[in-house]
Amino acid sequence: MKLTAELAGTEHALELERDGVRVVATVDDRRYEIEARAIEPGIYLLQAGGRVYECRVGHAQATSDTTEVQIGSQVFQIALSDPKRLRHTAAAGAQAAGRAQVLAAMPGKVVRVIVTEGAQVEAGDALLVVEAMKMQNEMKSPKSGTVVELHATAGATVNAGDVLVVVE
Amino acid sequence: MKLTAELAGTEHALELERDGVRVVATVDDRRYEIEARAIEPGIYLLQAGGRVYECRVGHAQATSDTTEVQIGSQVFQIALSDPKRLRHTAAAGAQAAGRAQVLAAMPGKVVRVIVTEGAQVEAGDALLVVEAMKMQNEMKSPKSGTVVELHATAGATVNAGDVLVVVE
Amino acid sequence: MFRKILIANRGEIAVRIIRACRELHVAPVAVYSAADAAALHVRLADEAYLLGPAPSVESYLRIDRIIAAAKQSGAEAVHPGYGFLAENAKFARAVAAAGLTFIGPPPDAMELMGSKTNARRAALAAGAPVVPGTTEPLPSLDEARASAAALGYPVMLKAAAGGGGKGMRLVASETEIAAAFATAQSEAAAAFSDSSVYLEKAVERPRHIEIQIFADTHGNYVHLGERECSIQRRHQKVIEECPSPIGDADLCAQMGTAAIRVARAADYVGAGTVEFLVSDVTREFYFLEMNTRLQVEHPVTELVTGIDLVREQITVAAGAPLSFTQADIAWRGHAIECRVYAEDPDDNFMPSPGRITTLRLPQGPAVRDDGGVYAGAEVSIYYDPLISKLAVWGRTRAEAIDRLRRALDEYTVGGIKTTLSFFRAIVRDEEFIAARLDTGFIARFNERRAARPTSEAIDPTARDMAIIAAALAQQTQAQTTDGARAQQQPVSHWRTAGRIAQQRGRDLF
Amino acid sequence: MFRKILIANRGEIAVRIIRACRELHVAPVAVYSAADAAALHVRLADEAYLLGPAPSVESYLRIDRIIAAAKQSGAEAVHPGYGFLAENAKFARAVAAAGLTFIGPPPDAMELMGSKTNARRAALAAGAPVVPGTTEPLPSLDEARASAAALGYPVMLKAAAGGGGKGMRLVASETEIAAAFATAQSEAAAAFSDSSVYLEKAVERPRHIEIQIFADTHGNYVHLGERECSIQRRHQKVIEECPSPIGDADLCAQMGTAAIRVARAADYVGAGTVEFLVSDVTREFYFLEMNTRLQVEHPVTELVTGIDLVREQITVAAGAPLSFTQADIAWRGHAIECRVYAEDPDDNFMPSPGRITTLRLPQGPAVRDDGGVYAGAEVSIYYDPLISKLAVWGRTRAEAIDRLRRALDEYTVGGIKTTLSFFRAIVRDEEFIAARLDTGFIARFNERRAARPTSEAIDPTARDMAIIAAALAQQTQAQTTDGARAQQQPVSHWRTAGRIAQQRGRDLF
Repeated sequence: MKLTAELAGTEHALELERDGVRVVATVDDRRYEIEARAIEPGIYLLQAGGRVYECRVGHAQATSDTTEVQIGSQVFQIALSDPKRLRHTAAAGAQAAGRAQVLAAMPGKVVRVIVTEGAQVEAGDALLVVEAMKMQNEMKSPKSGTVVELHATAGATVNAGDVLVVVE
Repeated sequence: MKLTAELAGTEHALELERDGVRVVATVDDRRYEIEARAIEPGIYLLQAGGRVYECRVGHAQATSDTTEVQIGSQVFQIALSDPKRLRHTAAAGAQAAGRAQVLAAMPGKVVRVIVTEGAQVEAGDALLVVEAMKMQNEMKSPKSGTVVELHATAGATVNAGDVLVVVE
Repeated sequence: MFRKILIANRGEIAVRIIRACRELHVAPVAVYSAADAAALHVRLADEAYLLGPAPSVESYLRIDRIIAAAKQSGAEAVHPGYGFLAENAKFARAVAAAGLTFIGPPPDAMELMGSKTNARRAALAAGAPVVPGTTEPLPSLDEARASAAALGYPVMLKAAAGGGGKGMRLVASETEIAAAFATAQSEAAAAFSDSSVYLEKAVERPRHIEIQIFADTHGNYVHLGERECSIQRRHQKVIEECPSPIGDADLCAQMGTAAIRVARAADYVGAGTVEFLVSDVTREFYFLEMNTRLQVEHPVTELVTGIDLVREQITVAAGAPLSFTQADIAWRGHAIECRVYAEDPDDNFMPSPGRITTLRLPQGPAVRDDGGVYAGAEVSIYYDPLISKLAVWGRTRAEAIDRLRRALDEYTVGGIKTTLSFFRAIVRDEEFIAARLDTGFIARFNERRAARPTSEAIDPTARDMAIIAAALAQQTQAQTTDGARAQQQPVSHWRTAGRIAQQRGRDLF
Repeated sequence: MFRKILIANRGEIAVRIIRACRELHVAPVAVYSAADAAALHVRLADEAYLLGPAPSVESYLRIDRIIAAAKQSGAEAVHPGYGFLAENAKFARAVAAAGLTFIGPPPDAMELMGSKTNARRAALAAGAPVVPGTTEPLPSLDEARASAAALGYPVMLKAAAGGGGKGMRLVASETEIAAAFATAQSEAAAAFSDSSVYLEKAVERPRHIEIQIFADTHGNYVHLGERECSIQRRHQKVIEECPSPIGDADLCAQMGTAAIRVARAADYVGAGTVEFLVSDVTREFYFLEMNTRLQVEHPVTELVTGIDLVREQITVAAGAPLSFTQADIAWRGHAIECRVYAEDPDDNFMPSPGRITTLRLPQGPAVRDDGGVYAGAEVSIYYDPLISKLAVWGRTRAEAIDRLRRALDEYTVGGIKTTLSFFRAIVRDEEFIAARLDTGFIARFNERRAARPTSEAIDPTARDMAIIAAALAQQTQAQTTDGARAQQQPVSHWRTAGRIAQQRGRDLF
């Protein structure tokens, strides 16, 4: 199995073979002979050369496609992709060509819409306020430009990933 | 569904119907309307008339066919059977007609055999010693009689449920 | 003593109160919203009554339904926890009118302290210094602008009716006041059903230090020492300590005396907290507000004094005298609490609702976790994202930090983001270890983190192992189309229950 | 300080030591047998080395392999825990010969106290009273018979080399001595590789009370008070308390002084325990033995004194002076520990090995669990069945019992039998609550339980709900032939890992 892992902005090539608890893996040019056990749901115990790595593997949040791995105090955010397949295209249209989408990061309720369609905004300007878990969060414009789309109305419920505003 | 539940030597008739979280059950002549949820593996949350019963359902030990249910500080050992099917025959031959089997209750090692085949024993006499988990346990005769079968030798490994001695 | 108590709350504080009830041989009665039918506080109670749909205005804030449930269950008293109706005098009066005991202070004391402007006046009258500012709700933006100009920026906007950082905004200059005023009013309205806000002068390098007080119905007043609560984000505490590492026994004794004076002035009964702002520069202290309830951070006081504050709340409400005098109280060692929130510390502490897929709690010496969730539980969008309080104790602050670091590394919450990773960085931070604390701590901490090269702390072999573990997990998934889960464990009949439920959809169970 | 320590043990005590290492910034190195490849102590360590097959003589008792692992890892010290090689002077010497520090007393002190007969002589010489009996191993059954007749029945047979109740037998009359002598010798040989046993007169209504002592390499000797350990089955402790509810401060002070005298006589260094037998009738006390190691029941002393005994063992071994003086030690409140064994208390405490299917640990105020297992872990037949120590603290013994009752009801271990149900009955027992304790407690407790009608305590509705829950669980199972397990949880890719592993058989993972 060959994979590419992206982590903190750097890509790592991964090759991996396994036979029972024995795993042979090469990350970039580093070769590891490992004993790997799935000991609890989401918990992989890896041992290599006497060292123990108890890897607690979980999802990152719903809006993200990375895997989160915790080893002791260290947390790694890893995005895996198969180099044989086409690379993921960037999320459709987002951030492309001077357009910036403001997405709901979690389910919540729009309590106030500050801008109107067609308004000129500066980067950092408050666009709208979304309440979730009893906290009101100001959503700010990621860039300066014009509000070309506005899909939020006060009182509306939004889901994670909904496009709320597009600034161009 | 109709079942018979044996608990502390008493049999209880059980009738049970469910529809989603709603369960209607009759135990003997007591009728319950219940909300039941499987909230964690082995944990059933039952609510009836305001009362909450967090039932922690587990196996009893390997050598037993009862289900163990813990509610707070109370533990119930329950053997369920389907009255439409033939009743379980008593474990083959055990305790029947003046014969008594001595079974290994857990995996272990025979460290000493005290009796020989054909020996006369009193109820409570030590028959053999089995070691498990670093403790030596004397297995005693459940009745007075003659040792008619002896399947244990010193040093042998035994599994839970193995017949070690038969006294008649 | 009561035989049965209804707990008008949810989450970790409801669980905490259930534990105190159990220890007192009192039957705990839970209430819950539709979103909480399988919540931990329901599981652990003897009885549980559905209040209504998920939104708290339709459930946990429904005074009528809560009292109906109490009457139906035969409970003799109601514990409000904190948040929701805990500081609502109307609720306390309704409970009393129904012939039940409210486990909390008298409604008059709640009302006096519930309005921050009245509380400021009462504190001044009792001889406790207050931060300069208005004592009146601001009727309009214009008046807010005028008051702020008179005090001089920076100023602090605060909700008159509430606490917990909700409706609170620091305003650095006049350009910010319009937006801040609107947001503070709106948050105050949402959180406390009262949009009134007022203004105070911001204090220089402020530390937030509070005094735990306790009073009984026999006229006894004691204080249980201070708590340092300066580490805050969005004006909400995230780490609390007892005692304060400010290490100024005189100052803390003065605050203790002032706190008791304020409590006496309010004819207070039960557990309460008097919050002070202390300037780390001048060592002057100012009365901020009195919280007429148990605090989230009560465990650190419990760990250092050995006194169970919730148990004491219940026995005092039942009419017993305090089980200790001021002279009995001894402070031993140092305790630190971390509030484990379902929030993403790497994304400005945005709430992170969702299902908790794995949960491993730290165990062992001098570690205490007061949680309200379990593996499989859903953290919903409807309520405060606090899922647990992790508290540790040590003979010294250094020992407590050692223990906290160890406990945080053991702690795992899978499926949602939490503030645990943030705390893991804090306990390794030199400024935290040196106890250079004030309410600007987190802002400075974030700057320090941003300035440090990210590669510095990374163990490259651990990173490679993490990549391999992620690949093993993904590979395994790619080979199955079935989402069922299993373990090393052998087949056992009762483990399959949930699987069937899942296949049929959640309505079965 | 050490940078790396190898822990020559397994299970809950290895985990306890790993936690102390973490708190001291020391890297913990585990060793394990083939049966323990996925054990908790391996998971939590930085490094782990396989010693050999499951039987302890081929793994945890292999001095050569343990020292090789220590050298390979670069560890500077070895902590033996308790059991296995903890009281083996040969091991301590081999560790020192390899240039490593043994975290424990000097081998000479271990040797002196390791032989009970030598220890009795040393205690007598130091002025501590001993129980009348032989001080020599009994070479034959005939000599045992003669000695017993001379002392007068009942007498106690004990292993010369060991503790923990192994090789110990009460002999009520001459008809029992032959079988008891053979069993005691055989158990002693299996447990300690030394079949020597000796005889003592049995003391009237004996209480087992022990003194925790500590000494450093600078000549400082302190005692940390007593522990009551009278509640025993098969001469092995199951519940321990600190302080002793005997409530005789003079007596305990005398034992403290005697314990320090014994420790000084042995030139002791580190943590040790001097065990006394106290007649509840005459209040006379007798030196029993000195355990030259940490005790299973150390948490109760830690809870009451606030001192971390394992941390102190490590710093003292590194050459630091004790971090406290005798005058610094303050005892606060009351602590109780329950040993959670994988045993069936309804079947004469027969071991109950197997896989732990569910594990829910109690949390909240003043509850501490020191465990060595997790949900999915296998309790094997090869080792001691102790899976965890549950300890609680309260201001008073009554408060501690309240808390223990609550914690025990929260605690769930599924898949195996444990002593938890036994403890749940004990904390509700009037004699226990009244603290009428001696080593005959469990026998009398069992008689009280047997005499009570079983129906007495049963809530019939709870019983019916238990039947319904059992039926729901069984019904669900009957509708599937697949043993996979699931939860309410949505499908998530990493949860499927174990399932695949299971489908392919355990050799995959």
